[in-house]
Amino acid sequence: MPLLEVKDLSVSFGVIKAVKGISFTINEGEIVTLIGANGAGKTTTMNAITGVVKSQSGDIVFNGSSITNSNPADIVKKGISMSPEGRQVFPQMTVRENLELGAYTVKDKEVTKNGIRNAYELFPILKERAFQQAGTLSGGEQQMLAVARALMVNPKLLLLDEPSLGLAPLIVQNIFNLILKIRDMGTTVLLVEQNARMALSISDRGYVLETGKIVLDGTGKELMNNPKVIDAYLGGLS
Amino acid sequence: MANLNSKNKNELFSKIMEICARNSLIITIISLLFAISFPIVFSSQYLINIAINCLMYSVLAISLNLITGFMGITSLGHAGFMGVGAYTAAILSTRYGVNFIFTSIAATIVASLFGILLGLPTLRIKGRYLAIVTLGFGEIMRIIELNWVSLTRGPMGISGIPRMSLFGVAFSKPIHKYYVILVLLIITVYIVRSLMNSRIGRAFSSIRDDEIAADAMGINVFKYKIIGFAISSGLAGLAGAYYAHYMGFIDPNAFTFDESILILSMTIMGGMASIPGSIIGASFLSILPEALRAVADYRQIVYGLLLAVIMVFKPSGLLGGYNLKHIKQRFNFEQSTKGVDNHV
Amino acid sequence: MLLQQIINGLTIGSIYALVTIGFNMVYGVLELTNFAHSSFYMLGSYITLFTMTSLIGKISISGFIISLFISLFLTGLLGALMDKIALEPIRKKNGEPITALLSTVGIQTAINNAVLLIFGTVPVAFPDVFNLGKFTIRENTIIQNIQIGIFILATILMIGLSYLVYKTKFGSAMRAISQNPVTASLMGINVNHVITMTFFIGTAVAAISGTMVGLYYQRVDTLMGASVGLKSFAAAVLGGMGSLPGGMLGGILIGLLETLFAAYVSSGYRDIVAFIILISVLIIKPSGLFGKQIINKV
Amino acid sequence: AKNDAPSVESDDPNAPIYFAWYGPLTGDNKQYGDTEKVAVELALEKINDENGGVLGGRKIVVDFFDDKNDAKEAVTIANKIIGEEKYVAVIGGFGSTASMAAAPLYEEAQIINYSPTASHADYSVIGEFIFRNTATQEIETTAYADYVYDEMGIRRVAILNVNDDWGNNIANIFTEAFEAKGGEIVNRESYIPNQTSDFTPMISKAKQLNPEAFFPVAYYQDTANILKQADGLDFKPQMILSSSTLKQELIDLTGDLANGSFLMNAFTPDINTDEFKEVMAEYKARTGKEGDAFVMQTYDVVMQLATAIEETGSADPVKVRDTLANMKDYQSLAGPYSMNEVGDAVRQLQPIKIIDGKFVNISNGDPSAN
Amino acid sequence: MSDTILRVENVTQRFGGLTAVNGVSMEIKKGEIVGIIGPNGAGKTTFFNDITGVYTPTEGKIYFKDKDITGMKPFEITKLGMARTFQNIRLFYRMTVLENVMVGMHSRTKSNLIDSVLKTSKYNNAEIEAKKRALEVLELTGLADYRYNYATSLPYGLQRRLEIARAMATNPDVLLFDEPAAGMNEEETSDLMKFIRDLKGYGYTIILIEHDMRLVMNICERIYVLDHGSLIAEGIPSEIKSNPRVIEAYLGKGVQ
Ligand SMILES: Nc1ncnc2c1ncn2[C@@H]1O[C@H](COP(=O)(O)OP(=O)(O)OP(=O)(O)O)[C@@H](O)[C@H]1O
Ligand SMILES: Nc1ncnc2c1ncn2[C@@H]1O[C@H](COP(=O)(O)OP(=O)(O)OP(=O)(O)O)[C@@H](O)[C@H]1O
Ligand SMILES: [Mg+2]
Ligand SMILES: [Mg+2]
Repeated sequence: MPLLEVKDLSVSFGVIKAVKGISFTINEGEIVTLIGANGAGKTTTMNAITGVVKSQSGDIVFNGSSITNSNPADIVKKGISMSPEGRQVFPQMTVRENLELGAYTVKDKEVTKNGIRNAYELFPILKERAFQQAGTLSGGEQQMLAVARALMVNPKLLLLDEPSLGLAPLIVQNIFNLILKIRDMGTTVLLVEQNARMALSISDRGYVLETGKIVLDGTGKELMNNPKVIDAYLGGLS
Repeated sequence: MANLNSKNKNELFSKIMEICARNSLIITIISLLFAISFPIVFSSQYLINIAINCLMYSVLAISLNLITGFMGITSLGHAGFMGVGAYTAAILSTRYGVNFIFTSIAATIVASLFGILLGLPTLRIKGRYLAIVTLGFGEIMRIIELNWVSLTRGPMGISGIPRMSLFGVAFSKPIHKYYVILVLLIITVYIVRSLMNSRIGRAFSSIRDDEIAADAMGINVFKYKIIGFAISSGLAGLAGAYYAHYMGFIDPNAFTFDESILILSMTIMGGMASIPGSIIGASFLSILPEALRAVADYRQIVYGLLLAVIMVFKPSGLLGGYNLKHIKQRFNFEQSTKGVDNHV
Repeated sequence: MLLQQIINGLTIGSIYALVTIGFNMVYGVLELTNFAHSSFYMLGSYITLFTMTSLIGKISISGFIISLFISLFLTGLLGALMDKIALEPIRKKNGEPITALLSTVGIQTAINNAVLLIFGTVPVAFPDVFNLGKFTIRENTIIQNIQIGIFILATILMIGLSYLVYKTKFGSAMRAISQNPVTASLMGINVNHVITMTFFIGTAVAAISGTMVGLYYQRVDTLMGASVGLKSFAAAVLGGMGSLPGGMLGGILIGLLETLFAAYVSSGYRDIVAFIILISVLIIKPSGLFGKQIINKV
Repeated sequence: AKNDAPSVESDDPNAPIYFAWYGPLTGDNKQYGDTEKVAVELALEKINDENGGVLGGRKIVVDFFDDKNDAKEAVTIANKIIGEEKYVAVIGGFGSTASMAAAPLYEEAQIINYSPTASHADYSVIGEFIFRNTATQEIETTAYADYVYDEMGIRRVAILNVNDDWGNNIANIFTEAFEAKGGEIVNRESYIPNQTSDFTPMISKAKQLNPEAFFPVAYYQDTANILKQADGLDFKPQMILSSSTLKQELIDLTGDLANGSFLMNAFTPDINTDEFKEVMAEYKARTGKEGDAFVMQTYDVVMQLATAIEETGSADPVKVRDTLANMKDYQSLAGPYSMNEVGDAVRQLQPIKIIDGKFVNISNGDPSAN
Repeated sequence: MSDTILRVENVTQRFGGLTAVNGVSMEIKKGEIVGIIGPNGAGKTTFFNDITGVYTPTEGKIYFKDKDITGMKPFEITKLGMARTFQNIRLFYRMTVLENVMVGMHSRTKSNLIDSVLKTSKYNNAEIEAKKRALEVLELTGLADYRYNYATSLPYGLQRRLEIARAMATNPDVLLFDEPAAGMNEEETSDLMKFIRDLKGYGYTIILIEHDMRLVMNICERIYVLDHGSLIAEGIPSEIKSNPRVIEAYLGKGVQ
């Protein structure tokens, strides 16, 4: 049984149909990437999984039970966490408070403590900025905070919407290493990345979205070598 | 299921809006004809009087919408500016015998000066903090009106404010007063509309959406806020002048915080940044208390609950979220590109 | 007389502070101007009184305390109900925040007039169950013990709510929601539940404030909310929105200064003092005395 | 529709005669509107049921209109009332802002507007059709000053007045009259209505100056607060209360604290006419509350209008107006009064003291003074 | 002298105890494409904010077209011919794409209050002109088809493009782009690169912050590297690529 199964999902905003009946699966322990041009519907798909936007039709099954159009808070409690597009840190709260909120669903104080320790280890700059208001962080610092916050709870399924956005090359490498590491620790990952080359290279499988529809799928390797993908998403060069 | 239902309703509403947008000229003309013929068709003084209230509050709601809806500055003291205008007109006409034409111009100017005076030191304050500054302004004005007896006659109010007259002809009948306020409303709508269709209007909207970005686009945010404030308070002053001549008696009780909230309610209910919305909101809330006379004792309770209920069903106001101009533009554009597709 | 006037000022200031606290929590934390707050304050006072005199029929300290608890619970429940019925649907439909304000205006009108109908329009005497008495310091300066009580109560509520907002998980959920509700839900926070609870607490505190003030003036009337509503609004902003200690200080400052102004300058212009201080402070410090500067990182 | 409605000058001997009443039936001043409404109904029962109507059997009907004590609503209602073209007289309004805004419309439409309570100094001079039944401030307040100075022997008074037209005017007139007699107003402060609950700064200030009497020119709700707060500050001079505080509610709110206070009013509970006793008993039976000046004045307004119609022999408002304006020694609940040249009912005031929680007429000596 | 369009002297920006920009100087010549790179939190965006007047530098001077602009307001600086995009997108979200660009046109058109109310020919011409030019800019940036859509309804990548279009509408000489390629895939980035080169062809001077090294190394003529607020290197791409300090602080070994 796949960990997440998306069946025939459609989402629209008024007259705009952002996602038009897509289906895909993610198995436990996989890294799966969604790639696609601007506006293809990647973010919308992620948001539909976490319940942030409501779907018009289709079904989303997580761990055997349907989470279609559930309340985001309930979905998160089932073990899904997301680092959303555009960072979305809590600007007036400190870095530390932001991280603590990442572990809101767990009662155990130890988990929070460990999570924060890990976050500081992964991104030392966050430790330096621990008591600074998150809104004053630089763009990249906020991005790190958003990713670290999503990792606070050891989710079953981690959704990362462009986690490398605005990060320095050094840190981008760290992020991809990190994704591999947490997968190895048992977390399943759904990744949306503009840096498709890197993303596909660490992914087990990938799906290509075009104007709200899945047009291609395959293993990371297959997609990376697919001429269409190379042409449209990898800058034409391989 | 309920969800789906309300969505259908919304779509229906959007459709209606689209039709309205496409035929905006016709609708404008029809409304205008209706407004002009209203007092002739319905000769009842009572109805005309209610209509006068609708029109007067439309002027107030539109003027408030200019800063609240179009610029994003919530004002909780709009009645303060109305009061300044009303007192200016009342004092000029009772003490110096000035005619309505000139008292209304003077009221507009004085009220906008007050707007500028309030704005200069305070418009750098943001958001909810600024809202309470406007509330404070309204209260301060009222308390000054109450205490500065030599100028305003304090709590005695000013009575015997002469009727409006033009070239020696007194406008004594309700129907005359009706046409005066109709003209004022048309002027208001025209001014605000013209502004919003110009670079000044775009500057206003950009300030509402993102001050920092507006600044970076070369817009002197502070200057435009002052301009907006001046025009808005000036129009409120104009309505105040009309109020004074229309009622014949004013005192500080007419310009309370509750009055400010009433005007704000009309603006919100009609929909932010919508001129037709403001007219509908103002008319609705002017007629509602009369329509509710039937429920007697429960009138105010029902009134309050209705406000909440309408907001719950239409959380962006009756016409909020529908910019007719945008709808029309998009429609025309879609039509034109469709046309191109067909040709190719 | 100065000392007496200072005591007068501190008393009315504590009353402003008392009303501001619950308001400020909802206002500062959820960024919603709840115009109905002062109505709940009045309603809470009425409920305590009527529970004590009519339902329990026991005019005593114990009767009072039981009634107070019933009242704060009932009022809180009504506050929560208001959120569920009149505000939550607006949030769900992504209405503009300002429409929520209008909804609270409607609720305010409805409550005020319902109270008029149910409890009548005539002010009702509130029995002085504690009968705390007063004492004289210096030849002519009098302090009533209940004035001290109000001050202490305001302080306790302020500290209690500050603890809730700044030191508990629930509090950080509240603050997270005010800054970014969607992301808050992604943290697993049940947004609507937390907001409803916030209203429950805020209005329950309003009931406590109303009851205390009723006890102090030994009466309740339908205008009691109106007389403190705007001032406590001003106090909340003066102190800095969302800063509960700031709100308390703002209330006391306003009470003190307006009293001294009324005593030594002009009683007629007394009610502009609050707003003059407020505007002056905001011009110098646009986020109030203790408000956090809202950073706008570009 | 207009033609179907019974016209003002209807010749039909059985057609009812219409009055309109307007005032607050909702909102903050609802209590006063409610009181007046009951008083109107009592008067109607008397006129229609007991007396069998006017002009040989025509009934009087009163329609009630709620204006929330709001000026704009009062004007709207006035237009409605005028537009119906069937009302002979209008009873109301309550507050000054509303009454002052509506009265010119009635004047213009030549409908009698007789207010039981409007006390604004400029009210009855608005026009010929505008009348009122409350003691004029001038007469009333001068009587206060005389009594306080002459009978009570008080020389130094501090005033705290509500800052509305009524409170301000009374304070002004009292100051003038009292100083003219040689008294001294040691301090005068004011407060804004409906938003003031704390009077301690003004009371402390007055206390400091140690006057013989303290005169809060306030309605009963605020007066109750002022008495309490004065007591809290140990300020215990002779209290002079405004005429409007003669209400059972004041005693209910203040308990013992009101005892010893002085006030004057045309209404005293010991008025001895049968009709007065009857009306007050009936009022109490219906509402559970003691009647007061508001009941008396409203009742008198309705009765006097009916009497005027009867005397005129017609329900033509213009003719009735003339009768009304010239009425002398009208037998009201409290005895006879006359209308003065501007249209005010001139009532005789009685000195009253609160003794053991009762309003006691002390014109024949003060029983509490031994 | 006159081919230097922007001169920054010793600019320092402190926030409380934190020094975000530390004594940075640079000189930009007319028509150049200059890159600013550096680790996250190095102070790049803050530096942009100093130049464009959003912040006033704690120390130092900035000269634009030989004029001291230190401490000027953003709108004044924009009027002088400098425009920027924002790292965290800041569009006018209740306005259409076209209107967003027309706002950028603000200081290029001059009709005033009276003109707009009386609909003078000055007003009409200004409106027509503004709309025409806005459409040109939208064509250029490939957003013309979205002109009547609300800015928020655009996907992230196109919102970035709209930011650029809006900045161009102010008729600037110097354009500052803060991470213009963020959120774009490689194909889209290639388009962007071409677009920026075209801009240079039109005579614009461009300063950009980017973490996408392919873009930076391909189109920038000179590069400044910031770290912890200080300038640690300056030079042409090939020099920067091989600068050990830059590799250590920023690029990492992964990039050749
Ligand atoms: N709130 C919204 N209102 C209207 N349309 C929207 C909204 N959000 C997204 N859309 C539309 O839905 C479609 C898909 O957008 P989405 O953000 O999912 O794309 P994406 O693949 O994540 O793009 P990007 O790579 O730029 O982030 C786009 O056409 C966009 O315009
Ligand atoms: N208003 C502020 N208050 C306090 N610190 C701030 C403020 N603005 C920026 N900073 C700090 O200054 C440093 C520089 O931030 P800046 O945004 O300039 O970095 P950047 O180089 O643009 O980084 P990135 O590449 O991640 O966008 C950061 O560490 C940030 O936390
Ligand atoms: Mg996206
Ligand atoms: Mg940056």
